[in-house]
Amino acid sequence: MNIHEYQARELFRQAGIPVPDGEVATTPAEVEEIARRLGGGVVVKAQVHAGGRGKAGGVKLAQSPEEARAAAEQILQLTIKDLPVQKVLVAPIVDIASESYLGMIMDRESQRPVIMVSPAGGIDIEEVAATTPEKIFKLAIDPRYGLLSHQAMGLAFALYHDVKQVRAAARIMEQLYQAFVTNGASLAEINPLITTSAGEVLAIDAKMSLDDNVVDRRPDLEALRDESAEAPSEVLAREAGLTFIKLDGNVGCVVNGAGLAMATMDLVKYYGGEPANFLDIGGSSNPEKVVSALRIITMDPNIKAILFNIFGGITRTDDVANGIVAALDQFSVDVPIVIRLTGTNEDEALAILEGVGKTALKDMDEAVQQVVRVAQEAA
Amino acid sequence: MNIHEYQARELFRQAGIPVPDGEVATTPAEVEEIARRLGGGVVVKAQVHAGGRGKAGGVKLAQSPEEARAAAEQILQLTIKDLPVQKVLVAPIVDIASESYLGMIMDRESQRPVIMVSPAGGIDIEEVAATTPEKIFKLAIDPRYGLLSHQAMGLAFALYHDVKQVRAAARIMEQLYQAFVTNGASLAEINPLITTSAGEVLAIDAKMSLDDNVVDRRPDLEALRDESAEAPSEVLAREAGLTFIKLDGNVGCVVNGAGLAMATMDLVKYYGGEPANFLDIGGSSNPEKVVSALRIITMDPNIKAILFNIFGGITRTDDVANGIVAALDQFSVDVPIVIRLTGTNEDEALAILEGVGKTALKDMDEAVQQVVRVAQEAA
Amino acid sequence: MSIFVDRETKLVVQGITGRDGSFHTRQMMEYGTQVVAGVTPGKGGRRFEDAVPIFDTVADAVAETGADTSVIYVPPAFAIGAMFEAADAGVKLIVCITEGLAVIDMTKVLPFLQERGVRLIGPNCPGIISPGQSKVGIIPGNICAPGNIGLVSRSGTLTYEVVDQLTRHGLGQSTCVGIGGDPLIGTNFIDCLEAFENDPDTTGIVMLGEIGGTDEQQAAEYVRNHLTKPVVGFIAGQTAPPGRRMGHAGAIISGSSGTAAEKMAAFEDAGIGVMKRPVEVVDLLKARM
Amino acid sequence: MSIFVDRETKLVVQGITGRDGSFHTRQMMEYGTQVVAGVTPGKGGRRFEDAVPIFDTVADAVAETGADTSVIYVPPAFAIGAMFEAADAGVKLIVCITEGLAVIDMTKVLPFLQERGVRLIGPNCPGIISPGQSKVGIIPGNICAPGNIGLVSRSGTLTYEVVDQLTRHGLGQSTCVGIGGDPLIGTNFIDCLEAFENDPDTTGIVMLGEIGGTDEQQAAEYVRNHLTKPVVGFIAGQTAPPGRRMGHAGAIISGSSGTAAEKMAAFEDAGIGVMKRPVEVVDLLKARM
Repeated sequence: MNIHEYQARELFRQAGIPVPDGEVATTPAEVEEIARRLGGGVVVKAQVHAGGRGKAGGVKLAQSPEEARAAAEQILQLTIKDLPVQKVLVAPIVDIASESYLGMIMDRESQRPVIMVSPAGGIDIEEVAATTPEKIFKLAIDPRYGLLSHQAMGLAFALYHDVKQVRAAARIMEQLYQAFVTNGASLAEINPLITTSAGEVLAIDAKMSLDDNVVDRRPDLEALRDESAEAPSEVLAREAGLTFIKLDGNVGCVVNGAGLAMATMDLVKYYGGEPANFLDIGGSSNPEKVVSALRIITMDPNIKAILFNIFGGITRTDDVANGIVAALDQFSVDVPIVIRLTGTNEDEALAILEGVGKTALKDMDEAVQQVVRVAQEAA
Repeated sequence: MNIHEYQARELFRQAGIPVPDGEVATTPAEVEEIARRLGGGVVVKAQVHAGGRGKAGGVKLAQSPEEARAAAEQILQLTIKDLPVQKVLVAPIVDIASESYLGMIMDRESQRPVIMVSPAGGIDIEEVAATTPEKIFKLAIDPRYGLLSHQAMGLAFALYHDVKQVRAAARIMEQLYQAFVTNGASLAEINPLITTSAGEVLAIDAKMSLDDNVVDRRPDLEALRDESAEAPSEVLAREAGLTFIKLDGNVGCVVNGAGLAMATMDLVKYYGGEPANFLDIGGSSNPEKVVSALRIITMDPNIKAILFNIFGGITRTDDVANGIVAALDQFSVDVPIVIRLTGTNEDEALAILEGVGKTALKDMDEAVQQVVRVAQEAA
Repeated sequence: MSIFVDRETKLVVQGITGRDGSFHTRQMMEYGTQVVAGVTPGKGGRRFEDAVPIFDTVADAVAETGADTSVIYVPPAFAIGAMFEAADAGVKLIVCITEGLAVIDMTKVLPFLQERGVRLIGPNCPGIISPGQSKVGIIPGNICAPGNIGLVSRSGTLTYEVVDQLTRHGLGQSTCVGIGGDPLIGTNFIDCLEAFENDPDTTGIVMLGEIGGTDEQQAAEYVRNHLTKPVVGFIAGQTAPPGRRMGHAGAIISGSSGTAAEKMAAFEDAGIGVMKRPVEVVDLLKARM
Repeated sequence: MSIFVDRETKLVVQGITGRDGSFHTRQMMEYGTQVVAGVTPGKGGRRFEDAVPIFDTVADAVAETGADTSVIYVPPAFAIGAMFEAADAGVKLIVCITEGLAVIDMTKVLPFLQERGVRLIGPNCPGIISPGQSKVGIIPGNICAPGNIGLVSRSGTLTYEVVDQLTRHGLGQSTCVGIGGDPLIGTNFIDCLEAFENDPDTTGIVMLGEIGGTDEQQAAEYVRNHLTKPVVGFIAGQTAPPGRRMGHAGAIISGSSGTAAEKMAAFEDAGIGVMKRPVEVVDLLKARM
């Protein structure tokens, strides 16, 4: 789960990382009031789950409360990478002497959190990584010992020469690691980590992505979810325990397992169709999930046909059949449904479907060809 | 540093361990008031840094506030193992279905914290350890991973059969480990860990010893120190950064290093004298420490002679000589001082002492013989 | 022959009395897997299906039955602890079916297993089956057949799809391993490729990958340098929407965006036969064997 | 010959610019120890006494100078970190002079060192000296002389006392090791006894113990079973007041109260010559060699 900058700042602050003051607002009037309270110049920053905000006009400097209000008026009308800006962060302008990069990510290869720093921080860090990788310093952290102070110091010496700044940066790295571990992050970034002309080391930006499996068990993190930034159908799906991503096609797909779901979409496309969604009903399915899945898929007016592709393992195909029957009982589905069903308890499943006059195919390739055909006929 | 039961209870509570209510008091009137507030029967327990309180009459049950007051009157007059009882803990009587033992200690051999449990808890646990060691279950905890849940469960199954009690006890073990690590304990004990007839698992007693090196850096732990339970000279010594234990002899000893200090005392005894104290001025001594050492030693009216035994390594003998000169300048010392001084900067040291008309020996055996002789002459 | 599990495998089931655990234990027993013990704290002393002794701890189960492999069906909140417990009890292989584990918790478990030389398959995986010998996990036994194809997959149900194709066309399997789709897993493609290369009864290999990460690229490199046996592969997610970007750090650390196109190109470069559809597995394999 | 340090030892001093560090570095240099580098964060690039290069990190120091041994003089708050750093930088021996370390922190450092095969002497110890070759720590060089007696001690100044006796009576030393008096230490009596037994130039061994713990009893057992060379020993604290009891657990875990009498009896039983006074060391040794 991605969280907003203002939320990541708060998690960083809880870990002790020095972050300048700042408040979040949803209206230009609030922004003006905050700017007045903070005094001096402020920066107004769009809070959306997208990178490249600066280049999209989502970050503006203002020298007065009135200017801040005007900036907020503009920013709150923006849509950045399809996401309408609904909130802005207002923070004092900080006098910047140098910009560095500090990031942490869960690394598949070393199977550890990896910390990365670069003295060449700021908006062009990806460029730095691509063209001058020797300016990026990385270290895999042994979770049994955590980020050790000498490791943080060694990385901090790559950023600064002044030993006070080195110690301050090392401390921030240790705090970032704490924030990372405590909140089950998959990514945490401070870009830029700056020094002021007075020599202070501060975190000016804050980015964090959290492990959904940690968010699930932590109400405090779950509370950070911004549902206004998601499609309503995706919110519904998550509440029903389904993994769902809406797409632009017309063939609705209900599949068990992410890999099979993707392969199903690939095959729809292969046979000339366009998938309307990714939907994984998960492993231990129960009939209720299938009902929710059908309800969510049929919310999409573009849908011309629906494909069930179920290969039962831990998923029992009779559960799925029962779910289809229950759904058809609760609401009408106006488009044709092609059912492919095989594996655990398939005989029971076929009997259940037959009971309501439905049939099912056993072959995936055949089922996909059929659903593409009926969708095209209906279009 | 040993802390009182009521303090250990509080640290246990902070870690989440279920401990019955209870309050500490210094007068019988307070005890009566607490007992009234708690309602029902209470137990009144002496708070002294000594074991065997029960056998010494320091633990009494009371069925009414008046009885509690009477019990407190008796207990607050006791002296247990030379320690006058100044505080009592008042806690509700808990209905006990079974008593187990749960302890944790920093183990030199495995170089890890070791957790120990026994289903045969209560006051006779040492007897159990001696006669039926197979009833004590131990596990060395790998500090890289902490106490793992299955390890705690495995030990808890040695105590209980009911899985709810097993889970409760395992949780308490994990919490005890947290309390142990967080507070730098060398020992933490719950004896007894009880079950009530309702099936609850509770910590009824609480004992904890803390690592002095951790206490030194933690004001919250330093605040737990009960100076009223120490000899005033020992309090003074600690404040001066000296390690000092008062004894009953008449030869005052000022030595650098614990091993040499003990060997010096052994040698005093060997030659027929009686050491008046153990005193280690530590490694990086400075003259001020030597002044404090002399001040503290001369507080003891039994002293007949004083021996300095200094073998300079990291300790510079000139620092010690300067300290002796400074002390003699600040206050008069009425007993003879025998100085043995060798090692780092000894030529400078001898010159400093000569400057005030003092001489020093180079041989420890000779110096000890001399100080024992002069002490006997003075006695 | 086979890899990781065979007819000698003695299995302890962690969570044997749960809904999923009991269902799949029955299936494993029917398949012929030697299920020698089950574990559910508090139910020690009973028997599962009047046959398999249940213990309170894995340590007890191993001591009493000599189990050498564990399969985990416990809920996510207990699965991390279950892996620590199994490794500490001395099993040599752990198969963790449970999904929903926090990655940060996996970073603690993995070195613990490595220190003890314990192999983990999963988590969030369908398990492993050596057809005709032993099934550990949830892969439906009836779609498999003994034979000489080794299969390794990041996916669950997609594995069944492909195994089903193989079996229906007479290509039995030496072993099928579902390594799981989580970011941090115990056994990866390369571990399985190496084992299949060394297994005399495996004559052809199928790899099923997915978008995300760079495991498939590394596996392709390994195939190029170390494998003599024919390999065919598939990457799911060719039409998947662009995944949520992991910020700058994601690009930096992987040096790659992990797209299907990139992975399929790596397969081609390494001489791996690339399947466009699952049904193609049979023809591609037969052409190379 | 000698154990652990010799004329080839290349030393990096952690905390070289501090009060204690600078004083003792000068002493070590005067003694002839190869002090090849110093470390003080923020002072990298300078030189100590116009001679020894100072680095910001131990990693830099090792990379530039090939240091293989580190000695630590930093304050207690930094000493734990200093040990992690030295081990991570690849030195093979760490001598930690600093006292006042939390035991709970030591429990974290020790496995880190073990994983890397790094020997630690200390903490809270006077260090080690192989007379005439190398001195690492604070043992006064002028009281030592090259020779064939190996000495190992839990104490600091008591060590000097005994070494001084040996030297004054013509018994030079192969190596003197102060292992430190803390509850958790890196190198114990047995490690040193084993090394002395294997050192052809050591012909007699002195052990200086203290009350508390059971290390001396275990060492005595080791002497009985593994040593062919003569050993004499001393236990400080024969007249010490009864130590603060460590509660029930202390008695339970040690199975012993660690008194001087008990330890001396263990020495006697193992054939170790027991000194009643430090001065007796010479006669006891001579009688056995």
